[in-house]
Amino acid sequence: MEQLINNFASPVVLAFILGIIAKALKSDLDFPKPLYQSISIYLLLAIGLKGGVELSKTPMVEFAWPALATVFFGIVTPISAFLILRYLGKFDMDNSAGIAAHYGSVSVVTFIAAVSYVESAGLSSEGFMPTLVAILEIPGIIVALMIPLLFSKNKGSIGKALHEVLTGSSIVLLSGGLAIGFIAGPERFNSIEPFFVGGFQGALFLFLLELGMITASRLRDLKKTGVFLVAFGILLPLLHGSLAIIVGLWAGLSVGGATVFAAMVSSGSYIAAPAAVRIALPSANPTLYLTASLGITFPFNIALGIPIYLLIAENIHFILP
Amino acid sequence: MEQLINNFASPVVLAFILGIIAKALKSDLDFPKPLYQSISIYLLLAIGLKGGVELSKTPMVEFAWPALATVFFGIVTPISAFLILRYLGKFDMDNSAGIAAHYGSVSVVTFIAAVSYVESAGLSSEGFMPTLVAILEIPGIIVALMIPLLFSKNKGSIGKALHEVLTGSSIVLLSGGLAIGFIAGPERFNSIEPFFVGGFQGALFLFLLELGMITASRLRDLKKTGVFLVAFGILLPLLHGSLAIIVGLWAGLSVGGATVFAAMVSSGSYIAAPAAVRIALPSANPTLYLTASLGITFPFNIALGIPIYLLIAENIHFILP
Amino acid sequence: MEQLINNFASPVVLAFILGIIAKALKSDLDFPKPLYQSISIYLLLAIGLKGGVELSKTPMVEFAWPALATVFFGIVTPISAFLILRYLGKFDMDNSAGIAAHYGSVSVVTFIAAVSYVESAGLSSEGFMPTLVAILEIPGIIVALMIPLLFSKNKGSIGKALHEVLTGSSIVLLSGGLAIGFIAGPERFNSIEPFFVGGFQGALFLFLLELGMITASRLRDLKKTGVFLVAFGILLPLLHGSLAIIVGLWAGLSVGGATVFAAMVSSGSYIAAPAAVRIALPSANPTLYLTASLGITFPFNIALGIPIYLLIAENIHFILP
Amino acid sequence: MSYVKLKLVTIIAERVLRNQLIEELKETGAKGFTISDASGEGSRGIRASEFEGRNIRIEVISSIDLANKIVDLIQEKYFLHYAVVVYLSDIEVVRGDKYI
Amino acid sequence: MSYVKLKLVTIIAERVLRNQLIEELKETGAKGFTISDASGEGSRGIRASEFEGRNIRIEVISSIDLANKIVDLIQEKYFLHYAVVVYLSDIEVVRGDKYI
Amino acid sequence: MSYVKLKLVTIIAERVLRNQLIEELKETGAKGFTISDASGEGSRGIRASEFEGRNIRIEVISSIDLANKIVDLIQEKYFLHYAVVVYLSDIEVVRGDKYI
Ligand SMILES: Nc1ncnc2c1ncn2[C@@H]1O[C@H](COP(=O)(O)O)[C@@H](O)[C@H]1O
Ligand SMILES: Nc1ncnc2c1ncn2[C@@H]1O[C@H](COP(=O)(O)O)[C@@H](O)[C@H]1O
Ligand SMILES: Nc1ncnc2c1ncn2[C@@H]1O[C@H](COP(=O)(O)O)[C@@H](O)[C@H]1O
Ligand code: NA
Ligand code: NA
Ligand code: NA
Repeated sequence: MEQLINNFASPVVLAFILGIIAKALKSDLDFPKPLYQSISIYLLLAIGLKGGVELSKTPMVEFAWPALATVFFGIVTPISAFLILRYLGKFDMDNSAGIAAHYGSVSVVTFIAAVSYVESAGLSSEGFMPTLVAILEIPGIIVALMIPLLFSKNKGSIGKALHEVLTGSSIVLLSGGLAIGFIAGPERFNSIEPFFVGGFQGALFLFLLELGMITASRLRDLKKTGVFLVAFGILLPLLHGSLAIIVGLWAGLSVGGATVFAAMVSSGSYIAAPAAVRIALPSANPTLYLTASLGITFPFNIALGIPIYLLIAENIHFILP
Repeated sequence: MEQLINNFASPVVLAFILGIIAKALKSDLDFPKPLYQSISIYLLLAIGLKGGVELSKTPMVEFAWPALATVFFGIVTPISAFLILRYLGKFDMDNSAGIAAHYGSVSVVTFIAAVSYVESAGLSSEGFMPTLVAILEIPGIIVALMIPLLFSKNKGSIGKALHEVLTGSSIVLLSGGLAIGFIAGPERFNSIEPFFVGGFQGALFLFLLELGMITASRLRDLKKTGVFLVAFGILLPLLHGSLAIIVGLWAGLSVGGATVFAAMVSSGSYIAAPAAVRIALPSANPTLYLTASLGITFPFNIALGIPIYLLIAENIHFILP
Repeated sequence: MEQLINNFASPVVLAFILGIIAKALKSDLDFPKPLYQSISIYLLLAIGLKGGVELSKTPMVEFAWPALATVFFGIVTPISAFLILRYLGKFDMDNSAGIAAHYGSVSVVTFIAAVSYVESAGLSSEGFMPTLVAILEIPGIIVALMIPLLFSKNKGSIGKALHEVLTGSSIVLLSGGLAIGFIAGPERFNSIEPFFVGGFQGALFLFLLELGMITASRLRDLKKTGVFLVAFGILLPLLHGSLAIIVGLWAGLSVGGATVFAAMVSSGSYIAAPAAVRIALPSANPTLYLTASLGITFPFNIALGIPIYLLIAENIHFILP
Repeated sequence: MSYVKLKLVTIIAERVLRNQLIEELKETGAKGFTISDASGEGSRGIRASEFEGRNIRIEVISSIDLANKIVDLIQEKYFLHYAVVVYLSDIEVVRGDKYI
Repeated sequence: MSYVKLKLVTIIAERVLRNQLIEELKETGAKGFTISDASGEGSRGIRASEFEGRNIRIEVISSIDLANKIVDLIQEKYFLHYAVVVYLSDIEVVRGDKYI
Repeated sequence: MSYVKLKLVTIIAERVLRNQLIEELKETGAKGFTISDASGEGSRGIRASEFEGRNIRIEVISSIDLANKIVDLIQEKYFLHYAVVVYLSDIEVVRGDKYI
């Protein structure tokens, strides 16, 4: 409980709330688009670079099981999301697949927030976690886009959508940063450290302020999307997150690492996936998939999900063999 | 005198002068608009956050009198400015009210420059000063816009203008930052401190470079606006500033605080007010109000006014009971 | 050899390579234009400011010979480039002059990379080096643009081109920064130091990532430009660089300083010169001059040239009287 | 394919009018609009909102009737005090009922 | 100077279609195009790419024939599911063969 | 309301020509202009100023006479060596004397 309140009083969560309030007041506050893009580039590179530097210090064996677990969730989560949406939620084929694609992929900001939260709780997560993000970004989208390819007639350009995801800027920046950090190593990284490490939390603060403003417009669409999707957007991450903690601890992750892993797996992409789905599944309704991943799951994870995952990880930790 | 020269050799004042020179040479130097907006957002948040953190450590009683003094000046300064312009300057109703609205509000950069100047002189100002800026931003514009509402026929949309001021981005960022800093407190603020404190003076440097370029085009309009407005733009801040020092010290502010208070009260807004006045008083001439507040009073305060206020505050300090 | 590998593993060189790879993969990674411009402004100011602060500590006599050497190379390098292109390369008058103008001027990023490289090698360069960049930026373009003025009929607006170069933003920011750093001095510079020094290498990292992406499109034009230009783009900097080292050491520069001087002199401008040449020599083909200076010489210098210049400087150092 | 002839109304105005103009266009009956940034010079000089980018360009695809109404609105309410120009051109669209 | 009468095709579409539209315009025979940023409102609401800027405007100077083909393309492939409008206007150019 | 028929001259040119074109338009007699950013492709490839944004679009509301003069200017001075296109369209304005 205290941890929860603590999380709500953290600057980045408060920034997110300020963004929502600003839009609710119809303030003309507006982030210039290039600032939003620049911070995106910065955060992805910074996460990649730090991860790469850490990776250069990690024995590769420790990394194999978590990587496998990531691929596993990349394949399983979009399928479970699809089945729930299609058969419990009665959504049509394209909308089910469209929403599912988002939950197969990953929200980088949720990942970052989890890393920060874990650190602020005095724990830490494995240095190779950003590598897992890069691994997780893609398979979920592919799997989910395959489903309508097999069943639906309403096909858009899946090939184009995949190329877009694979060479998308988030993958390039994240894995590019990883590679550079890995090659350069800790010593050469020193020169750019003040920029990429010192400024990180502040940049994240600005980013969440902007995300709060964007989320606000999604919140307005909540009534259009119905109560099922709201429940789905909260319960699915809890389900996926809990599974991720168990599998993550099994795969050898620390408590902090398992918490971050849960945040990754349970989160829904809100950048790569929407663009890919819009191209590949034109008839899927953007209001549904954006509201679910950005309007419900994202704020839930930031404010409540991550502390809950840590709580679960801390307790399950003792039970597991 | 030495203090004056000192101020002229400070990087931020030199940046402002470089901006003016660049435009005088017709250089194609141009700040991308999004950079200007981003630095604005950053400075307002940073000031708010730092103020909020300080506020969380301040006993509230110390804050009451200065807050009252701020409201007092928010009401009095636009009226005195209006009367001088209308009856001494013979400006028409709308132009008098339009210019007066600017002097009722506040220039955040003048405020920031004053805080930095006071610090560089080895003094400090109260932590709650940014709260006073947020309080001062609004009443002056409202009061000044009321005047023509009562007398003039040439009314624009005052309602819209007020909504624009109240939910304007500077108010939202400044008070949002204050609230976040206050809630988060000193410890949680640590994580974002390198970004918002370490980079502050450098960002201010860039901002004043850009403001110098903008001011340069206002300086070119000086001959159009006449000698009265030039005298007005220098003497009014001296008048308001001196009063603010006396009242500020009375209200319990330190010498540094009173200096900053004088800078705030005497300054003229150049962002919120122009937009509001343009909407509410369409027939007021923007050349007049922008030249006065941005072309005359702003550089005067930055280069000479602030050191003078400190001088006055240091001397008056001994006289007051 | 080890130094070379070292240079290839430095974060900024890796960032440049990442940029090239991103474009080769047809990634949609794209830097917002305002970010590119903002980093440009920042790097030029930072270099100027640091140089100015150093200059304020340097006895002026040390500076005279290197300054003279700079003017010398500003005049000689465009002429030698022109003669080689015209008589060995058989380019026409306008294309020869157009390309030559680029090699008379200077690439600020090459300069910065050289300064960083020299530092990472445990040496240092003279504090007044940025002053030399400002001096070198102009004469080469002027001299090269004079050539077709004398011989060709296809004249554009040389006057306009010169005004553009002289009041161009890079000159204004670089010399403005120098002046401010010089006037403010080391103590007053402290306040803006975290911003302009701490963040420098990180900003350079981002800038080289973007330059990599821009270079990638120039690399695609390599086949259009022919093998002569490729050889020219590598051998000319080696020639000019070697001369610059000898003259630089003669003029009293340290080994580090001579290396940086060689990088400056041998580099080709890719911002000021292209715009000036496009206006002054409309019939010169931009594909040729941009590919040469940005597609060949720039990556050559960044990856190989600078380490080679240091090697030469270290060895020649002992031979010279 | 059958084209319908409609009007394109183009308004170029100082940025400070942005929200107000959009609101009034909707009230006047516009079914949609496109807006983009611009700058420029004309008979009026200084803008109050120069910091934030100079002009905006608003385009509305509309019937002749609505086009006339919009021109009237701009003319009566804005021409005197604000930097603004408005002009009409002829365009052809398919599915013309979308815009009316 | 002799002017040639051509058509200007203007497409306003949600940003996510950018690369795809450019490719298809070239395939359809466009000799060139001009593209710029815009935003706007119409009958369709939310965009998937809202983060990255809302709409794009693509203009193509073309013969009547090509113009018709482009309108057909947009109409058949994009009208149903995407936020997109397209309209034609008459223009005059010199050196008309550049565009055909 | 009485409309006056005028011409809209649209120039799309590589960015490096910006200041020069504005100056020459004023000299030729333009009473105003609107300028915005754009990019695009045509028959010419690489630009010298690619870093700083690719093309600009300049629009001038003008009489037929002035429109012809502007087209002549572009044609004679810029077509050969620069990436630039220019076209005219018909527009209607109120208060037409503002532009002449
Ligand atoms: N003759 C013209 N051609 C094109 N645009 C114009 C013209 N006159 C004015 N404008 C545009 O309309 C805006 C307002 O014009 P004005 O009200 O004349 O100051 C200017 O900033 C230009 O962007
Ligand atoms: N009546 C209109 N006038 C001008 N632009 C329009 C109009 N209707 C739609 N648009 C533009 O076309 C885009 C897509 O429209 P729609 O498909 O109707 O949502 C909108 O975002 C606007 O930019
Ligand atoms: N057919 C066309 N339709 C629309 N815009 C064009 C066309 N051709 C050229 N342009 C624009 O004009 C610029 C210069 O064209 P060009 O001189 O053909 O390279 C291009 O970058 C495009 O923005
Ligand atoms: Na996921
Ligand atoms: Na004031
Ligand atoms: Na050179």
